[in-house]
Amino acid sequence: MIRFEGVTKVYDTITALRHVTFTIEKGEFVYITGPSGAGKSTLLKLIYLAERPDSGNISIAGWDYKSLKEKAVPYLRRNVGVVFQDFKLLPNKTVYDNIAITLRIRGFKEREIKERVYEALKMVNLRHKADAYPPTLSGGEQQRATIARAIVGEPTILIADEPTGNLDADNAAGIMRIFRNIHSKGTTVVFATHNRELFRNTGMRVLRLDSGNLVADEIG
Amino acid sequence: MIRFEGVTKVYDTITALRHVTFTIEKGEFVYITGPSGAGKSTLLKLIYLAERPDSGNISIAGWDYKSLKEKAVPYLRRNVGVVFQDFKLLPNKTVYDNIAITLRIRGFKEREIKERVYEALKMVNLRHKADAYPPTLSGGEQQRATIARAIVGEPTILIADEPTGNLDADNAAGIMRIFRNIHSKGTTVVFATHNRELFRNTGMRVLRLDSGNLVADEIG
Amino acid sequence: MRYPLKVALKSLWLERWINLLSILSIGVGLFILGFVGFILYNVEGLTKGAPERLTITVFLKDEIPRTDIQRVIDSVKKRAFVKSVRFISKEEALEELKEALRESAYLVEGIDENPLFASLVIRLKGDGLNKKDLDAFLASLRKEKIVDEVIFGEEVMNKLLGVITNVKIGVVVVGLLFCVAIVFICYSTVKMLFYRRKEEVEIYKLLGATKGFIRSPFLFEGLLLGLGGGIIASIGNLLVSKFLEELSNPTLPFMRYVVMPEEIVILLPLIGMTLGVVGSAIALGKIRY
Amino acid sequence: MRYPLKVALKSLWLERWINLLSILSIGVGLFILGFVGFILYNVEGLTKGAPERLTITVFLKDEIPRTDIQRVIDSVKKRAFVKSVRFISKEEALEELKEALRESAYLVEGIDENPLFASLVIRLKGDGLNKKDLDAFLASLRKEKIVDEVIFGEEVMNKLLGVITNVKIGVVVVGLLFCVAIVFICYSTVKMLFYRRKEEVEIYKLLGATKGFIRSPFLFEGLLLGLGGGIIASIGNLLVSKFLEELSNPTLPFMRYVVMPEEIVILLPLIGMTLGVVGSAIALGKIRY
Ligand SMILES: Nc1ncnc2c1ncn2[C@@H]1O[C@H](COP(=O)(O)OP(=O)(O)OP(=O)(O)O)[C@@H](O)[C@H]1O
Ligand SMILES: Nc1ncnc2c1ncn2[C@@H]1O[C@H](COP(=O)(O)OP(=O)(O)OP(=O)(O)O)[C@@H](O)[C@H]1O
Ligand SMILES: [Mg+2]
Ligand SMILES: [Mg+2]
Repeated sequence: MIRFEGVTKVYDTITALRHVTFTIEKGEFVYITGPSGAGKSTLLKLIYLAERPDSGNISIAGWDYKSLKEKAVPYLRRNVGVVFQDFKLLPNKTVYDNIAITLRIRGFKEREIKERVYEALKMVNLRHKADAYPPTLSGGEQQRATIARAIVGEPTILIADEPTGNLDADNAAGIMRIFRNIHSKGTTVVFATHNRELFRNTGMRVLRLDSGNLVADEIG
Repeated sequence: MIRFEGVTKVYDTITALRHVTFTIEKGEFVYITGPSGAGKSTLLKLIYLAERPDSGNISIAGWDYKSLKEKAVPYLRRNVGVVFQDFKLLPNKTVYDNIAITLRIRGFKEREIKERVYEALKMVNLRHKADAYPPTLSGGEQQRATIARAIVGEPTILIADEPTGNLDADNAAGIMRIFRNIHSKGTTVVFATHNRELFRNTGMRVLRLDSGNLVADEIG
Repeated sequence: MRYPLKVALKSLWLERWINLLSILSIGVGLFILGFVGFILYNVEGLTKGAPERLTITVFLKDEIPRTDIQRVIDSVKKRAFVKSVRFISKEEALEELKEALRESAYLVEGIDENPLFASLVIRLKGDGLNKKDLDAFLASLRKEKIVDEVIFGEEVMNKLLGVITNVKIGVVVVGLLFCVAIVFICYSTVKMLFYRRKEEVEIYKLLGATKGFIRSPFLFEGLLLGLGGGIIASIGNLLVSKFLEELSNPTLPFMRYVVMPEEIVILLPLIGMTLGVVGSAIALGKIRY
Repeated sequence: MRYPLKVALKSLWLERWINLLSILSIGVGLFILGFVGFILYNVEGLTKGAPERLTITVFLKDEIPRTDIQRVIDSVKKRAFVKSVRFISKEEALEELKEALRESAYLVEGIDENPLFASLVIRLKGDGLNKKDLDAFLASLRKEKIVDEVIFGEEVMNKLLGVITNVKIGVVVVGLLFCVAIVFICYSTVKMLFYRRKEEVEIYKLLGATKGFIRSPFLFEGLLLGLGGGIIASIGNLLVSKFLEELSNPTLPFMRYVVMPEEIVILLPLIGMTLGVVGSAIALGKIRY
């Protein structure tokens, strides 16, 4: 599903990723971990095409990035749901509209959009904030809105960057249940976190990064 | 040092804090905890005057908010260092300038500013990112820059809103050491978090909020 | 089409104050543009009228049959740039001289023989007049057997034609300069509005929106801003031109025809719309995924 | 003072493109403002000159001693609005008539007694002329014993004075309208720049900055933007006026004095600075902690 082959990404003087190679099969649930600044977010950005590798090759869902046409990019992105570390919510749209936008982009009918958005909001425990604007939400509420937006499109790949950093244990557990549920339906999940508690003894695969190097590919 | 008396804060239809009463003595280290949306950030915002209570009374360092003159507000704020949950870094200033601004506001000399800023950056392990702009930092790096800004002014009250949400265990432990160190020098620390690990068995005081109510005042 | 329009309206409403500001900015810009057009139109009208006041006087030889004179008059009348031809007989000329001398008319009272000549007074039209045709016409007049002398302030005429051309060039140059300036103001107004939206566009892209989907609400927004500005400009120009008309009509004889051309009133909103859309498109720039 | 200036410069540089855009916007606005001033100045100059061409003709009685005439001439010359007085004797008048009749001069050739009058031709200055003084002057002339008749196109004069007043009112009204428009464009340019900074101001406040500390870099920034725009406007106006001068001088006799007043060139950067600072202050609004 996702294949990195000797991928290197350099920002100015910093090598955020150095010759990283791995493969994630369809339907896997993989944790990405490592200390702050290790390159976790950079790795995820390469998957959802927010950044381009400086060298090496990436292929996603059979698409080779080198031969990918510019025009195909949005359609590929629609298969990838992303929980951004910095949320990236539109401050001047309600929570409802922020989530609905993902479906509007895909040309869904407003009726179906309504149904799906409310369902997603219920899953993340945020039904009561549908009409609020992001700046009036608490940190955890914003995070949950972002998660709802990522899952509402039923993507084939779900990418989550530190999705529980602002959440208390109960809410975090709830979110983890959602992710496992979505995974059980066949979705490939890539989950970046530095919270070892989340993958300890889960038996899931863990990729460990340190200073841009892939230092371990183990079972949590 | 900090006294809340029957403080209530209402946003539109949501009661973010309901008749909250507590006192924090000078030099205490107090954790504020509770689930997402419980009102933790709201409580902190009331302390650093980003919000005004709808009823009840607050006094900080002997200043009664009701009788506080508008003109005194910035001077009071200079005694309070804040780690904001959403960082609030200026995107168009370097990390160095973002931190230095706190001292410039106070009229420090550039020489001393330089010394102090680099010291603070070293403490949070971010010396190498002094000239970077916040949007190019990783989530955890942004969080550490925010912490450096909060402590650089040597405030008498240090307020931290979820300061380790984006940090791995090692960095988080480092940050906790810094907070304890600052606390040991006599600074009052108010620390909001939902990570129970941080205060479990520390013997520190924990204020627990739930849906705007102060439900527990216990020892962690 | 309904969705982008809805989004555009919502976003316009959400930031209504800053949008009102840019509508007004664009409005002011277009108003000035319209006003320049208005001045151009009226200057054109004024200068057009000027040469009309110029006349050619053709002195005729004595004792020529009326039929010959009529033949010349007819041929002159055929010229496109001739407005009117008037025949003045010797007697009429004398009357006119007496008239001109007024109180000293007794000077010519006692004279028996009329010493004056019969003449043709030819008035020229203002438009469609050029120097070459005019020179040819004068030459042909001088060749006529019945003509004694042709008096025409050729120098004055040439000078005037030169002045008109220069005034026109000046007005057009200044007008163009204004247009460029105004287009620039509109562009930068729109640009600044969208500068704040860079992040929004970024997010749309990451969610898998196509370029068209991203652009359309912005283009609608630009269109509506421009349209609003254009309507304001039209109203403003109508009011100002009404005011100037009222001011000029009773007192400024040479500006009696100050008039707001309808085209401007209709054109301004259209220009505004075009500008808004084009400005938005440029402001958005090339979207790369 | 050094710190806010440094911050202002840094922030201007960091967002140099958008700032260039607003400098240019303000520059364009001020350019138009200056150009309106330039037109006003020259229209004023033009209309000032017009009444100069008007003359009063005073016909004198026959056989008066030169000394009496000289006395009247002297008293007339004292009037502030009189430009020149010229005495025309009977003989000179006859010469002039002959001149005027030209080819028909023989008409008056044989006349023995000169039937014409001696006269004074009084030319008026354009500035400082008003109807009341003029009427008083005419009345006093008529009262003089040596004066036979005073001929002055009073109606024409009144009309002309009315026209001048109206043209001036028109130009001033339109000019003011333009000024308001331009100030508005500058204001909204600055406002839009600061709209994007709302959050920045919010953060400064939370860090304990005083109002002065928050404001000063923004005010400096506004000042520099306005100054930049003003300088551009000055340069633009100088170039355009040079161009118009070149265009007008050889061919437009009535605009021979098209000139860019120095005041405008100096004033524009000053207006720009003021506008920038005031615009920034208004755009920042009242800062509440
Ligand atoms: N746009 C950029 N320009 C320059 N440097 C960048 C940019 N983005 C990231 N970096 C740097 O690349 C390194 C890796 O960043 P990345 O965001 O991938 O870290 P991370 O593992 O997600 O850390 P965290 O847990 O703190 O979020 C960091 O040192 C960061 O400062
Ligand atoms: N400006 C605002 N306008 C309206 N509602 C608000 C505003 N700020 C906060 N709220 C609401 O008040 C409640 C408490 O918010 P607060 O930010 O204090 O929660 P929190 O305990 O910090 O949660 P988290 O752990 O998720 O950060 C939430 O329901 C939130 O949506
Ligand atoms: Mg990250
Ligand atoms: Mg919070």
